[in-house]
Amino acid sequence: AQNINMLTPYMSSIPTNDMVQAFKAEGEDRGWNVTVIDTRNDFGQLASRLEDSVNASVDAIVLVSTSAELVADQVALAAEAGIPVISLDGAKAENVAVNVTSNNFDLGVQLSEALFDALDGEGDIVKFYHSAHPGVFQREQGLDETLESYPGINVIAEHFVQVPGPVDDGRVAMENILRQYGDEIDGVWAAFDDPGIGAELAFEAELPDSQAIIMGIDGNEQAVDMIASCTHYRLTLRQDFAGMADVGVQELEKILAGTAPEQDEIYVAAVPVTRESLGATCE
Amino acid sequence: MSDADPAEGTPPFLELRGLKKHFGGVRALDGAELTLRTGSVHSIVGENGAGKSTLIKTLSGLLVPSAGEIRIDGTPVTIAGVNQAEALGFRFIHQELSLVPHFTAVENAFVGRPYPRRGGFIDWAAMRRRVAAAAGDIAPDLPLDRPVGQMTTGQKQLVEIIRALVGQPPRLVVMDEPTASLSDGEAARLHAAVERLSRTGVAVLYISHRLDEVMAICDSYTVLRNGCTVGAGRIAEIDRAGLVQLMSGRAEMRGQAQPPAPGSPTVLRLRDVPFGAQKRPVSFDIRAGEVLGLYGLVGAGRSSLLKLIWGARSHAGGEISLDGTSLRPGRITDRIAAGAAYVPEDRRHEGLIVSRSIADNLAISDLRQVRRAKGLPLTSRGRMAARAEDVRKALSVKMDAPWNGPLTLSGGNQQKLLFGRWLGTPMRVLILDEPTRGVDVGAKAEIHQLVQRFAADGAAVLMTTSDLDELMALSSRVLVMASGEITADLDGDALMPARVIDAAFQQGQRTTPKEPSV
Amino acid sequence: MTSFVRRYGTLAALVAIVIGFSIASPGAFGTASNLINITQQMTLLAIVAIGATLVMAVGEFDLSTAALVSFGGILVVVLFKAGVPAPLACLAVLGGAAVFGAVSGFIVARFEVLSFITTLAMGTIIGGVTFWLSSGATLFGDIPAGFRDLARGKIAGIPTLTLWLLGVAVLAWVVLDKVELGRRLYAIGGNREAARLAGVRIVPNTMMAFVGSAMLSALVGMLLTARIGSANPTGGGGFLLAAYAAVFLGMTAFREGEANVPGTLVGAAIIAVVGNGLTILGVSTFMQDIITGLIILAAVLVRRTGMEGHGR
Amino acid sequence: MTSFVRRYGTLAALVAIVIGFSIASPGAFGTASNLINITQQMTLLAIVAIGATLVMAVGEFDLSTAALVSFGGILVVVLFKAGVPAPLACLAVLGGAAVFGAVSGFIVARFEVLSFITTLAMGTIIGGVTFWLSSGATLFGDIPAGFRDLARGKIAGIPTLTLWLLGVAVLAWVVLDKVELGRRLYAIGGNREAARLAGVRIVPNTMMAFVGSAMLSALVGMLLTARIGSANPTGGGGFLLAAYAAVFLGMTAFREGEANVPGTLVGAAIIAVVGNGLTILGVSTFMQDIITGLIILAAVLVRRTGMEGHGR
Ligand SMILES: Nc1ncnc2c1ncn2[C@@H]1O[C@H](COP(=O)(O)OP(=O)(O)OP(=O)(O)O)[C@@H](O)[C@H]1O
Ligand SMILES: Nc1ncnc2c1ncn2[C@@H]1O[C@H](COP(=O)(O)OP(=O)(O)OP(=O)(O)O)[C@@H](O)[C@H]1O
Ligand SMILES: [Mg+2]
Ligand SMILES: [Mg+2]
Repeated sequence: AQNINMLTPYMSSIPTNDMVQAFKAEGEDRGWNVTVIDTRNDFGQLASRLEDSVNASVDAIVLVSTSAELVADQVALAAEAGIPVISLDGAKAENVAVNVTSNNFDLGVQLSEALFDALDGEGDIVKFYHSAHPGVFQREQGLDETLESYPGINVIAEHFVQVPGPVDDGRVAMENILRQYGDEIDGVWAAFDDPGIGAELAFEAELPDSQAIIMGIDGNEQAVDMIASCTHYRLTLRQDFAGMADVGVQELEKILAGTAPEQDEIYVAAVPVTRESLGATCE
Repeated sequence: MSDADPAEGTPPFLELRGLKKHFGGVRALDGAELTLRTGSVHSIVGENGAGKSTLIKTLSGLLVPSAGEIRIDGTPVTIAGVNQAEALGFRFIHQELSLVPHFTAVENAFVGRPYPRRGGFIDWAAMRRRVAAAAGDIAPDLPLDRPVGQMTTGQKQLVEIIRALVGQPPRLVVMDEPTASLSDGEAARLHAAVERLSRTGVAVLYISHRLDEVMAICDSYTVLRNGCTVGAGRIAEIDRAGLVQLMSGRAEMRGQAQPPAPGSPTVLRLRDVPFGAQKRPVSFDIRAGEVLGLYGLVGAGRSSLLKLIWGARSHAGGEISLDGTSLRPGRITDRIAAGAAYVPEDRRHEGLIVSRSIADNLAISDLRQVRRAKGLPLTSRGRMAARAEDVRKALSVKMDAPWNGPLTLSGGNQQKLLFGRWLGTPMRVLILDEPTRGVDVGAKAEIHQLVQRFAADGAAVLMTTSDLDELMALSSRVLVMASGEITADLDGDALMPARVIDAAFQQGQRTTPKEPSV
Repeated sequence: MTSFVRRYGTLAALVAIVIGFSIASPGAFGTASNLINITQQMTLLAIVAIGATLVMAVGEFDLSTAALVSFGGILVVVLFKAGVPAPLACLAVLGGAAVFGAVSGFIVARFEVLSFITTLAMGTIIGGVTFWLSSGATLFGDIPAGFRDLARGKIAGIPTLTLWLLGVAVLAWVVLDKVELGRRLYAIGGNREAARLAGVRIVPNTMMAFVGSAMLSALVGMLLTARIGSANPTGGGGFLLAAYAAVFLGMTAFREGEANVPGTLVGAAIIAVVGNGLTILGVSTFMQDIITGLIILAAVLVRRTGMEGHGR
Repeated sequence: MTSFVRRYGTLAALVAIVIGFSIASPGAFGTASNLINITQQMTLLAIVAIGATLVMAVGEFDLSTAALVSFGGILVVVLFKAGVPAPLACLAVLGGAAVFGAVSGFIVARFEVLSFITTLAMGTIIGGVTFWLSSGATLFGDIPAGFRDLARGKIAGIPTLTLWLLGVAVLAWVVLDKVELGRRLYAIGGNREAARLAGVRIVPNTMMAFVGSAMLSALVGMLLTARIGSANPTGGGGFLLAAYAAVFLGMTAFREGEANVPGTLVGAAIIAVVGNGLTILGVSTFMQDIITGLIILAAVLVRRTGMEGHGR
């Protein structure tokens, strides 16, 4: 059987976890034995674990939810040792055979346009972000670019989400922001669903009749549930993680069979989840 | 020796037979015997390391003897734990003060005891009442509601004693050097309390290195040497010299006060140094070769004043100068550089660094002495060992490897280490706070000789002691303090115990409601 | 004056901060509803801190606190998904936490291993167990509404969470200051050897403190899950240092050097108020950290300089 | 025998673990290249732990360690982006860290504020500064190759990182065990009041310890950046508890109850070996946590039970 090591620093985030589980299942159907290693937001550890995997001379390495650039040297080590490296939800990089992802920058733009259009291009929004995560940071850049073409939208408050504990942190922050701006707030832009969920909980507790709408990214179950139950939460962009895992497994299968992948980056489109798409009837 | 007992005929309440306790090679107890009758005040005397505390610990259930038996009312018992000893009516005042610093005297008195309750909750008022009752006898002016962490050593000792008297009426009260840090006035109150106890039929085991008080308040004695009983009997039938003979196998040496050579220069000079709660100005001089005694009751401020002179506490205004050069307030390093030395009151907490080796403890105050090479701040273990060896020789310290911890030594030898720390540099001023506390007569005499040696070599010595004999034996001049003020400066013919005591209480009366029975 | 500063420096700091913010933002911060809201926001931190107070009363640390919060949050959801009825699930979680606490306490007291390293190791183990329970994922769904109500809504105008805080605080205060157990814990913390000599049984009493702390941490984990409707395997991570900051602030507040419940509450309140006020004033997260840190330093320094010359 | 266990329990544990893994996986773990690789992987943790050892020698904690690692990593990249030449940038980072350390040390020694709370507050402040410098983002690019070489490649067959560890360890060992400064630090840690009365100047010596610890943390931050080619504003988070675990393991290793450099190295090695070995054996993360925790407990317990009856 072939030994595949999956490494990620963000196992506790839902998308990463879904992806890993999906890949593991798919992989094991193919008789691979897949070891999952999580380094809890610690890149020094990630580097060390990569080296260990190389020393253990596994048959392939899968990086999840992290840009290979952040551990370029260790990836290079793998390359020297002839161990193929692919990444899911990461970024194109040297020595990475293929990166299967949904483009985070595009996600940011897609989210921003959806939110701004829903507000008819006019309104004050609150921004929840976490620049420390490279992927999430690209979404933020997507927002910044989109803002330029929507002069009517302005960010009146923003909050750097604390990890761990993003939901409650988002909730506390939103409660306090509501104190200050209350009904002035028309929209909430959440770089990922967790703080968005926190924001929704804050609205429910503090300002249930606010007309503000919340949109986020990830297709987090709890967010979807909120959208379906007619709350302020209106949209979340679900990356097709199962899909990514599938593509990833197929690509890796080819690579293990000795055929190089066609292109070095494969985008899997994200699908917006809304009341409509869920068939929820509100009012 | 049964005829030696006060209550003739009554069966002994407590008997220890052939008690042995070995720690590795050390024979702390090696066949100790003891007979104690109810209502008797029985003294255990012996040199440092004789086994007194160890014997006590076997009674308190802290140590299980390796051999021998303990009989209570004639029936053998094994004391398994502290609580059992408590249940037997035994109360202990251990040598190492064991109090909870954050707790007040009241709280400390009840640690490990059943608390008075009201409606399931602790009844603080009742606690205080009981403690105040017990305190009234021996320390009416003790601040019961101050955390003991802020009390002086003497005050802490009183709290320990009160703790032993609170709660169920005791059958046996054991005191391991209870007056070590009490001045005579305080000790007198304690003695009164001890008498009251024995009259109520409580037996008292009394360990002390202060033979004068042993002779005064005890009716019988047991002498330990190297862990075994070398003598026992009635105090009435022996004198001080006899006890010393039994304890050490040699006669007691006692120092004699040497007045400084006429015309010897002033070394330490205090001028209008504000001190005490009222910041009263303190001024005095000490001349080369002079031993100046500083006497006072517990809490009089002696230690505080010494700390201030040593630079451990700062002061605003006034001047302290050494050999004419003035010392900056609160700068200990200035003092050391100028050739001053200090031996603190509380050996365990202010003196020794118990986690470090003997050699380290001796080197720490002047690491330059043990450098590999001049100018390089590199410490040489060889030189540290050599220095330890020098100290061992110079002060005849009983110790083996210099890399052992200081707590492996007996009290007297630990004290010598604190002197040894300052050897090797020319000594101008020597500040001693209770230099012989908890030290046996043998070691005490040696320490006295040391002090006189330093004085003879031209050092000015400033010493506090709560032991009048010691004060008289060593100091050619005495300052008496009472609640932060100097109330007398006595020398020559004026230097008499009566006048010293009198001056100690002069101020005291203002703060002390009740005139203690001296 | 100084004696006033000494005694109430930290409390004074809290009052000053509240007044300051009320002036800076009367409309938003200074409102009754916001102040009530703060008591709700500080609840989770404060309860963890009260647990830490128990352990610090015996002079030890419990670094497994954060792991236990995550553990409690995850385990309760796992049990729900397994169809265990809510009351039973909660008991099971508290029980599990109690076992972990007992083990830590036993090792610390019986073998005199430093609590710092013991609870560090226990925390790592508990973290592993939590990950194994959740296979590393954030858990959502199957959480009964009744359970969620433990942490939402109001009773008689007071947020439910605030009531939890009141309940726990009063309970802990009684335990530490009104009954014998508390005296024993403080005696051990103040001078373990003296307590032993006096016949206080070190092992069971120390275990009590750790069990209490562990159960409170797990309780917070469950309340957190009830509050946000999901559980994250590292959700408790943020609590550890903040909780101890609160306890230490509290130690400077009332009793010199002794961890105590009222003080801990003041400490937690300071941290919560600063966070709430600064967010309302729109101060960036980075600035908030800097200011929070400075305020903590200021609080303890004021207290200290108030004590200068009193030796210590 | 027991005395052997007492003295070398923790060291024995390390050897046993290494042998165990070598048997379990001779091909991968037991190879020279892997063992060398472990020394490289433990370097960062070990250097932080050595810094912690300095502070623990004076009997204090430094909880700002993690924040300082992140600070060092971020600041150096920020300086690079500002076009500052590498050597200057490194010096500036060390200088900045030294200032933070000096402040912590001064507050702890001069005002006798608990180091736990002082460094907690300083850590929060430093964290804020770091976020402000990086505006919260992970920084990469503009990192000179020369700088990156500080943490990659080999010299004479030994990984550069390992050489850093050797250098720092020897230096710290000399400072603590051979130089007067070390005697003073241990004296303060052993009995602060006695040391003071014996003429040891508490404030400057304590400050030295904190400055040393801060500079080593910042150094690690830079090495981490050099190693992975990017800097994360929370990149140091993982180091705090692990570093203290190493120090405490080390305290049980050689000198009873005294933090010491050789012991700290053993402690760090245990943590690194376990992580490396279990990954090679394909043990999943949560199992790794559980096993690591158990091993730490075992190490300290063996040591302790070895001491049973020896009182203390
Ligand atoms: N726990 C122990 N381990 C090893 N040796 C011990 C221990 N306790 C006491 N000793 C040794 O046993 C002997 C008796 O000690 P003990 O404390 O009983 O003497 P002491 O008569 O009380 O002396 P002092 O008058 O100084 O209090 C000493 O040599 C001491 O070093
Ligand atoms: N650390 C402290 N905190 C508060 N008060 C103190 C402290 N040390 C001493 N005092 C007070 O200062 C006064 C002088 O204490 P000091 O120890 O100097 O007296 P003393 O004559 O040396 O008594 P003792 O013989 O017990 O040492 C006492 O009233 C004592 O209560
Ligand atoms: Mg004794
Ligand atoms: Mg005194």
